[in-house]
Amino acid sequence: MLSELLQFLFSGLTVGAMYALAAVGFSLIYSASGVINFAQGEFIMLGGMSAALLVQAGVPLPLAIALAVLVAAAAGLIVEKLAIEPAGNSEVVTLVIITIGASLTLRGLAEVFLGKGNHALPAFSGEDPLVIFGATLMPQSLWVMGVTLVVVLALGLFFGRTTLGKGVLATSCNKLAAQLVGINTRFILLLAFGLSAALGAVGGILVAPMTYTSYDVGIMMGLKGFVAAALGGLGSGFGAIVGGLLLGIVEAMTAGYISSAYKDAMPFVLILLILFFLPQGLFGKKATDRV
Amino acid sequence: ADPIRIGAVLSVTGPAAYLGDPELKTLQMYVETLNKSGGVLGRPLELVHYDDGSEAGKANGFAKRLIENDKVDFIIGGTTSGATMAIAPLVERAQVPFISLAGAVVIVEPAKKWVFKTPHTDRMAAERVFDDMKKAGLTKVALLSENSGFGQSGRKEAQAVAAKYGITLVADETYGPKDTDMTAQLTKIKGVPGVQAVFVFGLGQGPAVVTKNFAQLGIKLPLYQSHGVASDEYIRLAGAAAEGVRLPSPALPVAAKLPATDPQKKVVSDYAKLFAERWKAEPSTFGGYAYDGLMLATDAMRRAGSTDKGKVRDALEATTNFVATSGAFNMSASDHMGLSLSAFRMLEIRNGDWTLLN
Amino acid sequence: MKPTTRGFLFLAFVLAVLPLALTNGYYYDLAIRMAINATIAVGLNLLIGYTGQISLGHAGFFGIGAYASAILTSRYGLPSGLALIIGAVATAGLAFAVARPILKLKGHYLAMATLGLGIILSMVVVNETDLTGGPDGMPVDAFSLFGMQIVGEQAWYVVVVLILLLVTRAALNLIDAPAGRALQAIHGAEIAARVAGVDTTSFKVRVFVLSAVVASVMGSVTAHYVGFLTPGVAGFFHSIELVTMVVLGGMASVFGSILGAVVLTLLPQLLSAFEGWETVVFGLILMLTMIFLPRGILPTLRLKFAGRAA
Amino acid sequence: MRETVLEIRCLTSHYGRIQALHGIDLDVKQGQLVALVGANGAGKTTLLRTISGVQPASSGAVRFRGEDITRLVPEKRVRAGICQVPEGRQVFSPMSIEDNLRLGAYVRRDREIEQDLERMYGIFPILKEKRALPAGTLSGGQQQMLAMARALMGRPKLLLLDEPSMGLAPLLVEEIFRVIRRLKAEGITIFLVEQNAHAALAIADIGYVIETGHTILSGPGPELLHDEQVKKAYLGM
Amino acid sequence: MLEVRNLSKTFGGVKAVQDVSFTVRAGTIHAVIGPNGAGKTTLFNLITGIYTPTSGEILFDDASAGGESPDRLARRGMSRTFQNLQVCMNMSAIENVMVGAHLRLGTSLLAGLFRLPGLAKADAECRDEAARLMEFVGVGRYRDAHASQMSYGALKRLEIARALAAKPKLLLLDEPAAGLNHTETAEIEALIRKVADSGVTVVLVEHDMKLVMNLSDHILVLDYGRKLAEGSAAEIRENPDVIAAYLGASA
Ligand SMILES: Nc1ncnc2c1ncn2[C@@H]1O[C@H](COP(=O)(O)OP(=O)(O)OP(=O)(O)O)[C@@H](O)[C@H]1O
Ligand SMILES: Nc1ncnc2c1ncn2[C@@H]1O[C@H](COP(=O)(O)OP(=O)(O)OP(=O)(O)O)[C@@H](O)[C@H]1O
Ligand SMILES: [Mg+2]
Ligand SMILES: [Mg+2]
Repeated sequence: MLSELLQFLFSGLTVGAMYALAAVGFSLIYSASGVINFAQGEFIMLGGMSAALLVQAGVPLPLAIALAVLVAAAAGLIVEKLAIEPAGNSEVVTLVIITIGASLTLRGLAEVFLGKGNHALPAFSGEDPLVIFGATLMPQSLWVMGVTLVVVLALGLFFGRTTLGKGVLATSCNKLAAQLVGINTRFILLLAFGLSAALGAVGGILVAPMTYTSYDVGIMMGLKGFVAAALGGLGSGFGAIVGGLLLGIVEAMTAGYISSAYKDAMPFVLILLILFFLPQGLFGKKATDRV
Repeated sequence: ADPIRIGAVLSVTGPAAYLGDPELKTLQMYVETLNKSGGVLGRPLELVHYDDGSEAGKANGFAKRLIENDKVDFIIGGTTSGATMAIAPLVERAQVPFISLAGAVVIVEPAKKWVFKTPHTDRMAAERVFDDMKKAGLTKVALLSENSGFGQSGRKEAQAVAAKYGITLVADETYGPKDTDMTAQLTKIKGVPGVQAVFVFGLGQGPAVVTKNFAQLGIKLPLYQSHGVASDEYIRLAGAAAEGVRLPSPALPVAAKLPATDPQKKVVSDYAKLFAERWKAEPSTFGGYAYDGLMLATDAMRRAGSTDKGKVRDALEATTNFVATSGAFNMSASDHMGLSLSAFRMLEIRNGDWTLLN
Repeated sequence: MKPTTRGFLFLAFVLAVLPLALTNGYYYDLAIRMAINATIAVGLNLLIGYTGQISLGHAGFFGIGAYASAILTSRYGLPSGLALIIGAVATAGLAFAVARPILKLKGHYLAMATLGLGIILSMVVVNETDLTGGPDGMPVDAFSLFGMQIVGEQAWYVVVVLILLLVTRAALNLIDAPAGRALQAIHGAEIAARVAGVDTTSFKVRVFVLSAVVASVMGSVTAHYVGFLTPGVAGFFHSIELVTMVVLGGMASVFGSILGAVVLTLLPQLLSAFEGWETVVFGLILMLTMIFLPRGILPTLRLKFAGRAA
Repeated sequence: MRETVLEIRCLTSHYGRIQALHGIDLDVKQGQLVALVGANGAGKTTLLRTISGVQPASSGAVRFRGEDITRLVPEKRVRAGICQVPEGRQVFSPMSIEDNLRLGAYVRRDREIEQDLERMYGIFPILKEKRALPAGTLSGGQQQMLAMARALMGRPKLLLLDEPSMGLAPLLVEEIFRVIRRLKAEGITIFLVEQNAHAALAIADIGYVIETGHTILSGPGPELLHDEQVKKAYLGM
Repeated sequence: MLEVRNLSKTFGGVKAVQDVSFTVRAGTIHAVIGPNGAGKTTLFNLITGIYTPTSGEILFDDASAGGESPDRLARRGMSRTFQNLQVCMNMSAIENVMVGAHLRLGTSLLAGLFRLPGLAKADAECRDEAARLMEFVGVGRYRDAHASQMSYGALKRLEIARALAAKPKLLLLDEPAAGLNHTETAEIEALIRKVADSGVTVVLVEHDMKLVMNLSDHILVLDYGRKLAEGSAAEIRENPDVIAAYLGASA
């Protein structure tokens, strides 16, 4: 019984860590622009796909990883430069639709050039599961969790301690004022997209050994990432982690104890309940504007 | 001469792209091939195809376009059962012969005048698996199906025929087509008292994840998959974990291993070779269904001696012992699929390769 | 004559003469689908464009209508008109029940909650196989009212065009009325609206229910028209598609919504020529439109001609 | 003759098709305090926005210390030393007051930021008291102080003030004008838009009067105070 | 008309308003002054229902008003302007003003959908009236403009027009003269006088002492959320505490 519970928990943590990593990317772009980037999932896909294809082509794993992250980051920069920047001061919904367009374009390009097959990436530390109190955990899960933690801590430092990080936050909350204190808001957006695309790619690469990757994995990862980010509170790195893990665990517990058919619906029931009581998500900041 | 227009509505993108993509490639390739060898009835073939993005509503719209606007002579497609059922009423009304590439039994039961299909039904896949289980003395089976048209149709049929083989389904779990971890479901299955085997019904990467998770959890039960994973990709993705997995499959994956006496040997070998050369990709059994569809259609046209829709339909219904990738087709007024259970081969994965059982 | 009246008459005229250009069933089919989408988009625009409350779950309401019609007529033998009304009432009830807590949320959290609602609804459709046929879908009988069946594209065209005109007229009336102004004020400055006496919660709830009911009715209509339903109609992507119609055509523009629906319905048909590149081209068109016409097609063009400031 | 810091020639600017500035000519010399007065909608804010580069100029030229900056991006102008206290305060609401102030020094790399921070807290003690709170929770006047302090954190060479006394209590208005005089004494060039025309013109070296996008009058500040037209239109006399 | 008893509001640790009591008699002009951050705007937000009081009572027309929603209070005859502009930038200037008249028009959604008779006529009248009001507050030239095209000062006045469009019994103005020059302030002063003369009770927050002293029948001084003093203009002007905390020597 305990081992079962523990196994569900591991399953939830594994999946949850993936969601968390996806959510961090959302949070980052949201922090810089107030936009939910629907193309975030495609960066995840690009990372995983590039790495898998490079490895298949004989490139050593570490190099393949580095190149894949670069590919995704470049895609992020291009999307920002060609689609977000020209849209300039448009309303948020407009930008959101643009990111949907970008997402379709990237997915379509991957479909055309990388094909529709599924691809695997070798696990970083072997395929032998760790057995803990009768439950098993893949070493790759630890990679995912560890990297997620490191990324969130690093981002916490970036936003909390560095001037550039503050500049990113300032840009999202008041672009005009940001310009007036000398922040290069175009560069900030570029940075945010590049960085979150790179982060997305890291996520995509880390999970590829467990989940496989194909041109259309971005849809699901993107959606779950958005959900996790909103659950935890947009713009909060810690919230992204908690949101992601919570999402993963609720899914696993629902599948384990209630009904696997409704495991994807249950998190949303939970989210609706949470949002009714905490309209800013778990760790989101309250709006502070006064009248 | 006027080209013969073959219409196709396929799910080339979206969740069912795994099926629709090789189907389209196959049709394109064989239309080229046929045209090179002089076409059919001395007329070239022209393929008019649309991608329904795996949405039945769109399939319906595109079918209307094929019928009303493109005025096609024949329609192939409906990658999914949903799309097929959305198209069926249109072809019935417009009286256009139609071959579906989807698996559900309802497509041909009861037989509709203008609707035919090439793949084995999901029911046959379930029956084939249960038959194998019965022989091995496995009676308490856990079902794990994908939350997609393919998986749910399979689940329904498996539930329907289990009793016939003396099998009790002791667990009924599902997973999403893009799920990344199925250990929760498998843990639950593992804990079901007396469970003797696990039957997975799904497509693409999901069953591979299940297989890996199966190994991760150290479950020692026999694992059965459906024909949805009958492709080399599955073995590649699941790796060592796939060892010992059994599944029903058309002959295609074991083309090279078929005995020379096998009537299908030539057909499937040729198809596999041509596909691999033309597209630099692994042939897929789903592409095979499209091949069968196109070949049945053109064969019927030849026999009818015209593209008159009614005559082609009648000829199609009269198809006898037409050997294609899925098996030998014997259509009749009541059977618009024409395959028997024996068309499915039981395969097992041994040493990272397919082995033909019995 | 008011510009909106002129616009409406123009629309009515176009819809009246359009059949001349519809030379076969396929073109009729397209026009019907456009009209259906346009009607939903006009309703949704009242919520999104005018009131400023995003919904990523409207396909769920569409799905309720569609499946209510499908299930009640084919499994329980109810008359299709009654089934449509039951679907609409059920949608209204559900929308009303969830609206209050959901519409307290703002921005992306509202998007999240509506998305969740839509996904829960579509999961029900996928999983309740016995009722809905599951992912493989279910057939729907023809629509009949007082023993008369609507058959054939021409008849359907008349029906959906009448509905579209009715909904458009009502929406135009509304935005020109005090209630419509209140909706826009909620979008512009919610606190100011409340201080001016606008019961913002009640207005949001009512317009949410209204747009949901429009979606539901069009769901029923679509179900009978197409004759076959799969869970995709209630799914997330359909919701996104509907929102895209509104934003692409132009937020807070009734005619914009219609245009958006027309463009988004037509586009996949036109793009089928781009074999394999459909997704790419579609994405690019979406992006370019929003970059160069950031307020949506119609309002931006109107601004360009009227020369109003950014 | 002192160096001309800001030189504006025939500057026009549009919002869409609406022209807000119709050829403004204006000079600000090193160390001067120049005041700009005008009715609502005259174009004062637009002029300041154009100088800072957040509103595009349609034609004409803006030169800063002899260099043409008409097409320069805003952040480069800040780097060059042009800081603005914008209309409507524009604080970074969700961020803490201290973060707001530090962001004021965003372009600076020197080590005296901490020192300046303390200086600002010295001038506006309430900001120190609330340093860790989100700026959005401040009262209107407190936000105005924050906006002023934030601009000063940039160590401007040219300070653009858009109604800095708006919403401030009388005592603080005095304080603000004291600060402005002190900044001027420190040699900072100041361009002041102020509705409190009396106070502004009284301390200004030069005053400009702007009406519907045209400069209609200019001269030494105190002199303008006695101009009949100015008296009637802006001083309520 | 308005009675506030022991009203307090705290935000976390910040005591924005503490134990404030005062009465506003019908038909008078009542000013609330005090240093920045004294709690004036918070007081307005409490009275108009935007905040719920932490403790204390508010009586409006002898009936409890504390914690009631803004729209209900509006129904009971309250209207206000904001220190931080709350203008609907998605609408035209005149429509903004017409929103103010919301309660006096048919607000039913159904009536709007079907354009019930009478509605259009009332609406047209409302438009004319709104135009008059815009003229009255001095933004007549923006009659056909979009709100987003107006300057800051013009928007401030537009808010006053919107508040007046409600035909309130009690009008609360938060810094109506901010951003106006002396001449414009004098205009606003005359305008407020006219409004008050028409029988509307006015409560205003303002830092322009000339306007406050000229207009007010009664002045309430807040400091650190507490009542510092209360009285007529003359009394307040002489009050040493008020001079020290707020007015300074020059006033
Ligand atoms: N975003 C905008 N779009 C269109 N017109 C605008 C916009 N902003 C300002 N205007 C117009 O430009 C002119 C100048 O406005 P500006 O804000 O510069 O005036 P101002 O002198 O600062 O007035 P105030 O004292 O009210 O702040 C005004 O006529 C105004 O209506
Ligand atoms: N939502 C809030 N959260 C935290 N503190 C708040 C909040 N609202 C107001 N305060 C604090 O309460 C105090 C009173 O603010 P208020 O806005 O009422 O002042 P005010 O008298 O209107 O000042 P001003 O003249 O500058 O407008 C201020 O110190 C402010 O920081
Ligand atoms: Mg201004
Ligand atoms: Mg205040």
